Amino acid sequence: MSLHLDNINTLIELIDSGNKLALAPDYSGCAMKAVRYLINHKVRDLHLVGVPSIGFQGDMLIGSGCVSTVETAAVTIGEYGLAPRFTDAIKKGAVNIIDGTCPAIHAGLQAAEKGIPYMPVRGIIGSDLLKKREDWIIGNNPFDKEDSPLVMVKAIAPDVTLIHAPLADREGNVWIGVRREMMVMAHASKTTLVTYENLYEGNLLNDTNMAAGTISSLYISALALAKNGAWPVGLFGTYPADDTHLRLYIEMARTEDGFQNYLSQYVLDKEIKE
Amino acid sequence: MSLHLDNINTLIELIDSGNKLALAPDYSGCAMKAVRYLINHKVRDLHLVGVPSIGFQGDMLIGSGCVSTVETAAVTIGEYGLAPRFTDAIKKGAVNIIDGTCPAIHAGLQAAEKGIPYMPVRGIIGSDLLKKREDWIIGNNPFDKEDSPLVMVKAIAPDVTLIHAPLADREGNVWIGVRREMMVMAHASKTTLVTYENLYEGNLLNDTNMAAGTISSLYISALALAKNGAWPVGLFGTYPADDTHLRLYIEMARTEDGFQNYLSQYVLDKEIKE
Amino acid sequence: MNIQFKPEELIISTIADMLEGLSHVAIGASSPIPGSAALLARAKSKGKLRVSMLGSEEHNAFTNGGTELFDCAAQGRIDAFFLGGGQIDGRANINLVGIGEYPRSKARFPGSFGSAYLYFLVPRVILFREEHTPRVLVPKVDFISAPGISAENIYRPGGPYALVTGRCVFIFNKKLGSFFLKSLHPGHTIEEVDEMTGFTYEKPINIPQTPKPSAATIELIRGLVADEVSETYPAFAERVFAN
Amino acid sequence: MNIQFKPEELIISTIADMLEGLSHVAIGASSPIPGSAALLARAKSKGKLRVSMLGSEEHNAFTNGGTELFDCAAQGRIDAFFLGGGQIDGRANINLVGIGEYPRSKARFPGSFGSAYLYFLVPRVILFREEHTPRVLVPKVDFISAPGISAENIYRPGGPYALVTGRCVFIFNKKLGSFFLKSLHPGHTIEEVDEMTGFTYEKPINIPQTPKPSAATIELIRGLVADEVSETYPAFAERVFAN
Repeated sequence: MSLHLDNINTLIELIDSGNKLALAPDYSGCAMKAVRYLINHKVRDLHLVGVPSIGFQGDMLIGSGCVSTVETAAVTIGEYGLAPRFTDAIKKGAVNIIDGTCPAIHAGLQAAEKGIPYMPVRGIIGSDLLKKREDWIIGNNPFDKEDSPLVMVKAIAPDVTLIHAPLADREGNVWIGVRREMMVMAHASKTTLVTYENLYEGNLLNDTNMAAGTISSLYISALALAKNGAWPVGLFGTYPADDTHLRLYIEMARTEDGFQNYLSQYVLDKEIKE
Repeated sequence: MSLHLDNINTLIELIDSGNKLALAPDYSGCAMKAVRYLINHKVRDLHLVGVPSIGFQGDMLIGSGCVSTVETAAVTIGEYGLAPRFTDAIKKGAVNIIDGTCPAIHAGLQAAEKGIPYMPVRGIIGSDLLKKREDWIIGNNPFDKEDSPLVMVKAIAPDVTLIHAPLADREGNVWIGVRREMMVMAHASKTTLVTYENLYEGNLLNDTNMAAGTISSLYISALALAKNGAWPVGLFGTYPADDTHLRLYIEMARTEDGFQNYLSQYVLDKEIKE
Repeated sequence: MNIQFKPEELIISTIADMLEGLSHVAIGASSPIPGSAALLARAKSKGKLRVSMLGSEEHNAFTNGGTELFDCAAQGRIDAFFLGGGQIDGRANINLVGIGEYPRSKARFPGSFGSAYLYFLVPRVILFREEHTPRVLVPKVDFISAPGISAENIYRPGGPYALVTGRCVFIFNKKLGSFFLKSLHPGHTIEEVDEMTGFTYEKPINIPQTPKPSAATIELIRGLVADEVSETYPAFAERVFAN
Repeated sequence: MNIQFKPEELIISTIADMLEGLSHVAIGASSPIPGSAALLARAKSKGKLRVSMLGSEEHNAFTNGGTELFDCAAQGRIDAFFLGGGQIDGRANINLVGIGEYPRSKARFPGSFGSAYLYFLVPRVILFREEHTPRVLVPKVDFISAPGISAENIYRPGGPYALVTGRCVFIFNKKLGSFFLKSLHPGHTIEEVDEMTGFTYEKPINIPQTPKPSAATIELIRGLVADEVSETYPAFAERVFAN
């Protein structure tokens, strides 16, 4: 029953054009290496879900033409500035944006996790976000008619979650520590694909301390080892971001041509040959 | 900002008569020693919430006349048989029972955790449980009028959660490992009181492995060391139940007189002098 | 060849057969026989079947607290579960609450646990109650903890599949909303089952016998299964499997 | 005594004063100045103030994933939070989405993050934007990520408290739904603020100067705070606090 695949290529083949693909923000577990494979695979029409935001991987996928829709609370590359390919795609209308807010994205995923059609969320009312969302409806508190209306957020069930984790074991259990949103993503998604930094010797669930931060293999569809798999983004508790490379990306991705140069230098056909 | 109290007595004084008190089942973290103090304090009219069921501590509190309402998916002492004082109290109508089902209790607490008035839950419809609950209302899926009706469970916000944990540190952080329902209890409750088995040297949040199973001191109102604090029930990963003593309890608690004998032998004025 | 086996071993083997080909079976509290059956099915599946057993450390992959079993079922990741009942009726309604007028039950059971939910969401719910008497198998339960059947508009991917007792195996027919006697355990008769069953049920003209466990199965039960189940149910393992 | 200080230090000290007496302040992404202010307030409170800072390992007690900050706010356990905005208007509406027609914004910002929620639930939301120009402080935002005020029937324990810029401090008057100029930073004039502010606001006849940080405060900022904030914002700490 091994879920382990020999290489990232085989893993990435489990993602189809048109899939709703959930991704983590830069400070969490980004499977950047797998994303480079994905770009090489020329997957199209992805509906990205940022949980609750996305960074470099989102910008790269958008720039590579893999994405038709971005559903997120933000596309942010933090202190580096604005996400260049995302900003450009918005200006050109090249990508459909579904603007959300962090707690509503978490609530939508938790609804899918629980198999319920929606989850009520406080706040939001009066925000222009609400005007553009057919998957948010204003409802009432059935226990108190005097209470404030509140937003009902439709469940978000991604086809695929793709993440990078510090550790996985031979059984396919994946350690994510306090980055618990990745557990919710796995629970809510039909398919969960994981690249991992290091193999954990033994069973993560048999160590009481590790178990508390582990996603059971029950929710993992397939996984593959990827050394330095989050590069150039950092991996929590493991290594920091490659600041120099990220600044280089920002510089190059400022223009369409520059981005294409970046792709040919660092992405296209590179990973396949590794 | 130390939340640590010198003794369990002071901790227990934070529980008032009439409080809605959330407790864990026998296989999770039961603060049995603190419960014996509570009985000595002659607290009355407690509204117990079993998350999602309760065992020996529930039976003892009911038998001691501390409880007016029990809200739970079950009162169970597992293989030992039926909970004798609970069964007797039901027969006599001495206690108000609010029968629930596990996922609805979890959903109610999660609603309180999220500050939302209710949470939708699948199933339940057609169960007689529904007939007796004013805090469950049948609603609809606002995104699909053809979809099945579903139960909306009102938020459950306990006044106090009382639990026993294997570890706590000097900052007041509490380690509960995979017994995550205790974290939800703490988040949902106004006051969370903890007894703990062992002091953890250092800060639980500074150890990446431990942090994943830790409730932050942010949610802990006060805590006190209680060696063997779950006895005679077991504590997960720490010690097993005292089978002999539990069988003795069952035997003695079969009758009202026998239970009073048990109290005077093992509970009344005992702990105070320890 | 006449193999000697205990009544529990027959039931374990019978239930295990119902789990063949499944991916994930969950076991609730106080369920040594269903637990043993699941572990037997797992052994026969060569590890393909995952078993999540409450109270076990070895067979429990849940790391998200009390809510995970229920979320997992809602996600469609649990294929089979077991429920019992202080009373079970011919419509597969189960009563885990009490006998007599509610709430002042004259006999009170522990409570409904997760039944009112899992009975709706797990595709193959196997009812198991060793005691097969008119006291347990009643025409109509006094309190419906969880209903056997639901109206068509109710979301219900799950429901009753079979009822296994100490005397026989019933299969639940969802269309008819009633039980069908599938087989009698060796040594039990149709007259006895008729007499001891409080509800009406369908039956074939020739009633088969519940298949006896093979020698290989018995060996597996007494070896691997006995060993594995003793982690969670030491007293049960000692009583049933010790020579 | 004339103490030399940087503009950032004045703002840090000013914001820290707004956090006095609180129990728990949370800091979102990319917020070195609010983060420094919170750490300063914490130092002054002798540890009574808890700071939860996104990106920090030392000042982050969240162990329940991305949802915890929002749940925690809903529980009433967060007293203050900071928001910015590509545009902020005189009703304290903030725009984190973009300039021009939505969705094809001619200038697109990252997005609304948690603003549409936290602005409702955290009692004391301090708006902070160093750039104080008519481009940022506009009569009306092009897109309301989160509204400054809500109808009476809307559940809203939280909302805007103040707006701190590189030039001055505004206090938000919830009843009137408008900003009140509280003080001008040293070296800045009312004429300048009038000219650089796109929205109308109330002001007193005599406008006080924003209090300068004391020598003790400056020492604390350059010592403990600089050290602590450098864990999360090393580049900022290097630029502002290094001699």
